[in-house]
Amino acid sequence: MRISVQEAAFDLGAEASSFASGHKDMGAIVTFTGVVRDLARGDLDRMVIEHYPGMTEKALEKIASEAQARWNLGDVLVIHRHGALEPGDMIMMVATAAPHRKDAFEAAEYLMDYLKSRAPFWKKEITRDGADWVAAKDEDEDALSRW
Amino acid sequence: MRISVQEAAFDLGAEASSFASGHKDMGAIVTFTGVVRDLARGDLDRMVIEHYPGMTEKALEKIASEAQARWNLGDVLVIHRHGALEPGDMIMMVATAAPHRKDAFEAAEYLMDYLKSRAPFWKKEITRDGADWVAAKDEDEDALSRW
Amino acid sequence: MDVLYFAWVRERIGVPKETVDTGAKTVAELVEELKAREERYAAAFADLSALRVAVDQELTDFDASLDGVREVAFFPPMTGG
Amino acid sequence: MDVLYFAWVRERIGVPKETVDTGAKTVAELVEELKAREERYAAAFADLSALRVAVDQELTDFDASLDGVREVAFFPPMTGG
Repeated sequence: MRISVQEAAFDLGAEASSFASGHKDMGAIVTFTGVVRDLARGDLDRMVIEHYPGMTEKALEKIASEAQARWNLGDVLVIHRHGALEPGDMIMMVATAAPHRKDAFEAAEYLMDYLKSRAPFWKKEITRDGADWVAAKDEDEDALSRW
Repeated sequence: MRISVQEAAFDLGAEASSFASGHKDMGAIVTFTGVVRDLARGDLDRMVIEHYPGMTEKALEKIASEAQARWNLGDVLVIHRHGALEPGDMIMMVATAAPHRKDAFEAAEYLMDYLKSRAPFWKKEITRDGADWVAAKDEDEDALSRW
Repeated sequence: MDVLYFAWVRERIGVPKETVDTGAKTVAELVEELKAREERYAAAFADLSALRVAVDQELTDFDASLDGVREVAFFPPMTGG
Repeated sequence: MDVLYFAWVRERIGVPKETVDTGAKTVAELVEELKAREERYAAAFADLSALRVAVDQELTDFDASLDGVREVAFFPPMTGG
């Protein structure tokens, strides 16, 4: 398991390759990558992600350990950035390796659902006209009831 | 949409990077990669994948188009190899890009479920003791009923 | 009409492809003709529930018409992914 | 005890962190003490349903005990991923 909370950009290709290599008994590798989307008005200047140093790492480790306890997984990777990002920048990624595809997919979805609402990150969107904290969505909270 | 049926190995990192880049309005990128697993006895020498040239491409395009019709997707990638592979080799990958994670995940799972049972590939496992065609699993056929 | 065989069906019949002159109106009739030919066909087609068929590169079933068809393929359930 | 604020809670209160001397036995009592201090706290804590709380870096609820606690953090619902 690797958890990284970082300001620097990450290289999806290099991370995916490195994660997938050397898992002979893992038939299935799933990756999810989150990318900063522009606003509907097309005027997003940047997104700033605040987090809670110390708690963030613990929360991500807990979520990843819970996934490993619930599914038959060979490995889990979570990378989440903080700081200022621009539209098109990658925010975060998770990867799961499992003997079977169902475990790899479900664990990746579980990681994402918990990351959204249970890891201490807060997004702020900055446009020419001002700055707004992104509101949590009911559907993200509701997604947890699936698990 | 890109569909590739090929004998040559592919580079997961390069494919994932290239797929993810240049999609400003796609917040979610999912990749699935299938890897040749060794047998329980640990004696798999190689896996040989036979396919039906002509029909394979058509079948994959149909599956990918159906996914694009059912979910809000920006892009779909399917790569599937044929020929001889060794344990640890990557067999295939799919990638989906969508504004929202639910679409990206569901479409990738749909692609995999249909690829398993509706694309004309057949796997043969070669060990020192002989060769066996891999039998289709009931659970793979059952997985289609979800959609 | 071209008839193609894949995986163990190909191995049992012994060829990947052959051209067949037939008056069969459906896939099922073609199967009966082939089975009557030689033991290797009878063996390959013994249990149709273990086989799948494509007509002009589209999956279909054994009732499918062969009217205007150029290519028929027989194979076991697919194991892609 | 250290009290931390994040996102708009931090902006409304005006500091990311402060050390608070308190006899509060629960998070709810601490909130009442802070609200009584100054308007900026009253504004930040006006609607507790819009807030989340962590005690020693674990998510919890407003009934949580502060016995032996070193760090309390207040913030809006999280928006990671």
